Amino acid sequence: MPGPGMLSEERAALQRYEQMVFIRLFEDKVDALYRQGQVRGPAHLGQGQEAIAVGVGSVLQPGDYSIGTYRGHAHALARGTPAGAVLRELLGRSGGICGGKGGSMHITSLEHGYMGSYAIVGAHLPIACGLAWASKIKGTDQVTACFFGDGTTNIGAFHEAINLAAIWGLPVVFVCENNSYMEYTPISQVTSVPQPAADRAPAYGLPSVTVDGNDVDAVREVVGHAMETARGGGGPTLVEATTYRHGGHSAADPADYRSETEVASWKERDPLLRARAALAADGVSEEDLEVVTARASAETQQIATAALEAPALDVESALVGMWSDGSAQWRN
Amino acid sequence: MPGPGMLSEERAALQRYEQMVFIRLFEDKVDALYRQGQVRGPAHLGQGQEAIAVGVGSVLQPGDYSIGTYRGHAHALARGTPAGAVLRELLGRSGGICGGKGGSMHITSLEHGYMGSYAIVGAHLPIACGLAWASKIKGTDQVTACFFGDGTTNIGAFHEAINLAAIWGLPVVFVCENNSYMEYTPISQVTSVPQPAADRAPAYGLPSVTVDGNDVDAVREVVGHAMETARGGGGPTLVEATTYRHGGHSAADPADYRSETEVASWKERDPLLRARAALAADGVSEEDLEVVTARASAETQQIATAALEAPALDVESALVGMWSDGSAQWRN
Amino acid sequence: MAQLTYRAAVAATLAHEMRRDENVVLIGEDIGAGGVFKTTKGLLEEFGPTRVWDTPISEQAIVGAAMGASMAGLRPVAEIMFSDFYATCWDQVANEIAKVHYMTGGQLSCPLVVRGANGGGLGFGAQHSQAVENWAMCVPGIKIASPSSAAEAVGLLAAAIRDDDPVLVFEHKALYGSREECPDGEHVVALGQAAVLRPGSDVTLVGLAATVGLCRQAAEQLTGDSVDAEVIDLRTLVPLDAAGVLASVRRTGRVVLVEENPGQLGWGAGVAAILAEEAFLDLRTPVARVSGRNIPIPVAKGLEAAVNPSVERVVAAARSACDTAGPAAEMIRN
Amino acid sequence: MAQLTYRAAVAATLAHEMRRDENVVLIGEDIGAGGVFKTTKGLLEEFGPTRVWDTPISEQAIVGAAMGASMAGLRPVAEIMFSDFYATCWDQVANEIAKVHYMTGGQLSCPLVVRGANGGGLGFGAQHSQAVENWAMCVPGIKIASPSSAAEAVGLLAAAIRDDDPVLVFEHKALYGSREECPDGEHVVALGQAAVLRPGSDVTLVGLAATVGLCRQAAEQLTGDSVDAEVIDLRTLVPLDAAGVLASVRRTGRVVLVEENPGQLGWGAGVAAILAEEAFLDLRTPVARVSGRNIPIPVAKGLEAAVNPSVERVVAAARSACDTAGPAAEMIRN
Ligand SMILES: Cc1ncc(C[n+]2csc(CCOP(=O)(O)OP(=O)(O)O)c2C)c(N)n1
Ligand SMILES: Cc1ncc(C[n+]2csc(CCOP(=O)(O)OP(=O)(O)O)c2C)c(N)n1
Ligand SMILES: [Mg+2]
Ligand SMILES: [Mg+2]
Repeated sequence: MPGPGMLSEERAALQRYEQMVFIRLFEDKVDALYRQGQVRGPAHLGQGQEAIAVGVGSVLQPGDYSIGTYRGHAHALARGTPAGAVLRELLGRSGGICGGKGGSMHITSLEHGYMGSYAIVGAHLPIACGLAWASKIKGTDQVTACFFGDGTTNIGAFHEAINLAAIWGLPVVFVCENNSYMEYTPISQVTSVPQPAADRAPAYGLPSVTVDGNDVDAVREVVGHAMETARGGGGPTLVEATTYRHGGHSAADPADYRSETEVASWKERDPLLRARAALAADGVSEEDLEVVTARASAETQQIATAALEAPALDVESALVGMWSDGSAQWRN
Repeated sequence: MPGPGMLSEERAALQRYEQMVFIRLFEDKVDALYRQGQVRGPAHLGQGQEAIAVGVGSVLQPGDYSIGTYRGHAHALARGTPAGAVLRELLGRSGGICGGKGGSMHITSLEHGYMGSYAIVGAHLPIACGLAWASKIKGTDQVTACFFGDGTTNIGAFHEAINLAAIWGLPVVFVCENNSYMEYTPISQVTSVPQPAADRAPAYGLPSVTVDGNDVDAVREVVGHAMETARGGGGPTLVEATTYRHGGHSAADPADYRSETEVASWKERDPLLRARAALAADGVSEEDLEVVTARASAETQQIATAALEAPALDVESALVGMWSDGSAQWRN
Repeated sequence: MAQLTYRAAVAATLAHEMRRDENVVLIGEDIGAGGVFKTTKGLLEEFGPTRVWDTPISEQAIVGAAMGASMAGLRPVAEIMFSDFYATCWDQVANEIAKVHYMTGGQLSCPLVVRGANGGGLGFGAQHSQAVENWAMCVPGIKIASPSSAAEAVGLLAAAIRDDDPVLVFEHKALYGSREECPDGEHVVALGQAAVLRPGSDVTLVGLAATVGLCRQAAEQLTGDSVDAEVIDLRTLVPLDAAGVLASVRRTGRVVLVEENPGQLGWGAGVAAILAEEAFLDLRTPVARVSGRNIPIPVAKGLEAAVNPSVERVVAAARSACDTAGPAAEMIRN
Repeated sequence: MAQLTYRAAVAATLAHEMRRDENVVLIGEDIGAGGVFKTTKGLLEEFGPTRVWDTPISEQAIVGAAMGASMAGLRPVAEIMFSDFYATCWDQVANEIAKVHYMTGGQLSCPLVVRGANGGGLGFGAQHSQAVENWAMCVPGIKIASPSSAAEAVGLLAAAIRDDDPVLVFEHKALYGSREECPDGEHVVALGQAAVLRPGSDVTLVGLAATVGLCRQAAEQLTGDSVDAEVIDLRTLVPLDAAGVLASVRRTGRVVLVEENPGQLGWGAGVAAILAEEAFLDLRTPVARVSGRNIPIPVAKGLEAAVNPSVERVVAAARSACDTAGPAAEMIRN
């Protein structure tokens, strides 16, 4: 916990930093476990992109919805989803957040308003509209935040969803995490405008909004503003946040289609370094910052140890849970 | 035939007028036959929109491709597709251009470069990209013209196709016929920008291009220019042509969701009246104009009579022709 | 009791359910104007634009929005105008809606309905005439209903809306004009219960939606041959009343499955496979199927009729199964 | 002869066909970099960007462009990275490509191939593990091939590319690493001919793609029970070598159909239905199917194994069919 002498905004900033550090270490741990053959299926990690998940998460209220992709660990964690349950899901141990049925690509925590990770590019944008549409019909002031990548801006579902959100004035904030790549292909090679999301916003009557996605404070500000607009009935915003993934598309990808200098230049802009520097400039002590890192590291270690010791899943559980009554009977 | 004393451009203009008149009378005839129960399935007619089909058709070269929708009679006829074969198709008589298998919504004439009418909204825009992609790969100077409606701009396939055409610089001209309505719903009610196509062009790095779709000369000029760009390797253009359908969405639709004044105001802007006035202003005599109308009328009548007398289809033909070898065997 | 057309039965049921439960909302193209098949007539007028939502031509957005809203507690009923258009939003249906409850370990649920016009017979051509309930049956996680009459449209649609799982309702466009007495007030037909519409002892004819009528007509004609046919209306494919069909077939020993799906892979194959596995000893003759031909659907009248199942083909199949003096004779063992 | 992995066999065949016919062009996501499954490795380098086209994430545009180009005389091979993604372009496949030749009265043709990774077993979860060849089999007008080994991948893909009709090739992602001697030079396996991989007299095991391996292993195990199983690799679903399966089943009198499709409606049901209609007199025991469970596919290892077909389930089904002393005894009539 940040020291008691701090101002509350300073404390909150330090907490955000701690969350980013924790997410980084969590992903590093997943990567390591993947390399040990402990993680089944693909694992799409988000090192380098933490400022977006945490910045957006910090302006969401309890009761708000968020929804994301296969690269979704950070987005789930940033809503407060228990990291142990996420890791157990990845390892296929009991206590996994989706019972071992979803795995890395489908992390979900209804309890924390994280309405799922979806693995078909673009598919969840219409779903996000539906969440926001429900809030509008019910007259609540809930907002939905929808995360997706640059590559997603070229699929049809993107277009249909943004148009629908715009005409209905839905309370949804679309957050494009532009990390410059779809899988292996540079986004610039396959997109007809330089800014895949922001340059498309006017096609839906929306303003172009961009933000430095490696600056957690900037993300907070820009997305926070968009959320207040949405909450106040002002309709959707499409935000393009520029960032970079430090690793490959998934843990299995060596990413040798990128130059070392490109990677190095982005690592200089690491969102964690940026946040740390900003906190230091605001007078947070090195010691406080180290405490945060140490705590996150210990927590990650503890979670991993516990997860690896968790019992195996009950294999029979595979055969139930298709219908909402818990069964899976399709015939008599 | 326009009189021999005319200048060749004047003759061509009169020919275009004759084509528009013929298409109008053809559609009127289809409407009448529909009301008599002679046309099976839906018939989506294009009265009021003739200037676009004819204007575009007049700047396409033999060997170029065009492709359109269920509202495609005009587009097929404007390429020279024999009207008799089209009408027989609608009536389900022998000699139909698709053997009675396609009907009104799938009129096609490979021989005339009219690569089909498609009945799922948006589906043919990617196909149009493919036609143009083939021309690009083969290095021919063929251009593809792709017709679609305002309502089509909100479906995913539109977005994917225009982006692909733009990034690959494909020789395709997308022609949006904005007639203000999807089926019964005003396009303005469901679209996030006022000009559904033109206002989206910048989202693909393309300029906004609009044209008065009831002015055949304007369509010729604007689309002709776009085609030369495409032919010269300058890539695609997205053109929005404003127009209006005089009748309902299909022959079965009384279209009572539109006000009489709205319909009347558009009928004043009838593309046939406009073309006729322009020709008269250019010195074409009333007599020459009447000859054109009379000839088109007689031809329509003759075609209808012949079609109604054509023999019935061989019912067994339904069960062949699924594979390119003419067969339909799926198992041994 | 009121005489209703099938299309009016749909509209009346939507209205009934919307009155009953304010979470029921409608979404679709041109539904405010009553819908192209007039199945939502009067609903915008009664319930207003916060319950009846006209959309752009954006099937992925329509079905995806229905999914999201259902996850947030509403009970949306989405219209896909022609069921062929499921192809434009198949990802939302097959990969998202069908799987999200299971793959989130039961956290999220989708109590939604998608409904629309299915099937052929009206000359709408290859892209507007398909019976595509077989597409849905390929995908575990969605329920499938397809009413054969106005009263069934009432009962099955009501059940679908009240169900806590996603249900696709395939209305048959050739039946929209058919008319029948429909119960007033509550009428809910439990999903997963086939109906025996005509008891019989010689052969079981199994139909769904429009093919139920073919079965009934065939049964009438077969009485002339002294063949007593039992007619079963399957009503839903998922849940499937396999037990109901098996019980009938065990009694009659003969079966003709009558589907509009292409025989290549339709629900008839699914039911035939179950019979081949579980009623093998009880069958007196081979399983017979009358299916849509394995070919796209043409427009011209005679051509379309040649592709779709017909009463004649059902009668012939049933006769061949029952005719102990005919060519099927040597195939009958018990 | 060269030892090739299944994935290398795909790449080698694409290269071979591209050398043979300059009209063969490739289109897909990340294929220039070799593809996520390395099935297009080296092709951009050899053939350059006018033959190998990297696309945005736009499945409708990919498959639609392939269709249009094929109508204009090219022979495009489109990659759909995971076959589950067919759902995002199903309209192009099911409503356009499958129908355009027929509905234009034969004017337009689509000599194209769409290929990609299909099936489960690697923990990719509900949206990346499906065997969806059943979706395609629901739609007349497309051919369907699914190779079970590297050499078959060569032969079937070559045949698919040379075919004048649209062919979907379902490569099984769990087989990509499998290795086998592949013929050098020309090797084309005619579409529509099943292969008898192991002759046997007691029971016919029919598989496709990865389930062929299950059938082979099961056949080995069954020798321990003195059961002599015949193993048939179906290879293609459309055209279907029904005659080949019927001939085998007429000989053995027993059959186990082993599919990764959900049993609710998969190719196994399609084949079972044909057997129930046409081999009724020859079957000594009921048709048996081992199918994917009717449930989405989970990620965790033991869970996924419980959903997919297994050698154990095949062996048990075959034993039960053959075990005249066991519970199936009373079902055997001939
Ligand atoms: C419809 C569809 N096509 C392709 C894929 C395979 N795929 C998974 S992630 C991905 C790249 C997505 O890029 P982007 O949207 O930029 O997100 P990022 O991975 O960079 O976070 C692709 C092509 C998919 N999952 N769904
Ligand atoms: C994917 C899909 N959704 C819905 C329809 C039904 N439908 C046919 S035409 C049409 C309206 C199309 O409007 P627009 O593109 O403006 O063309 P117009 O009919 O005005 O020429 C609709 C909704 C369809 N054919 N395909
Ligand atoms: Mg990206
Ligand atoms: Mg329109």
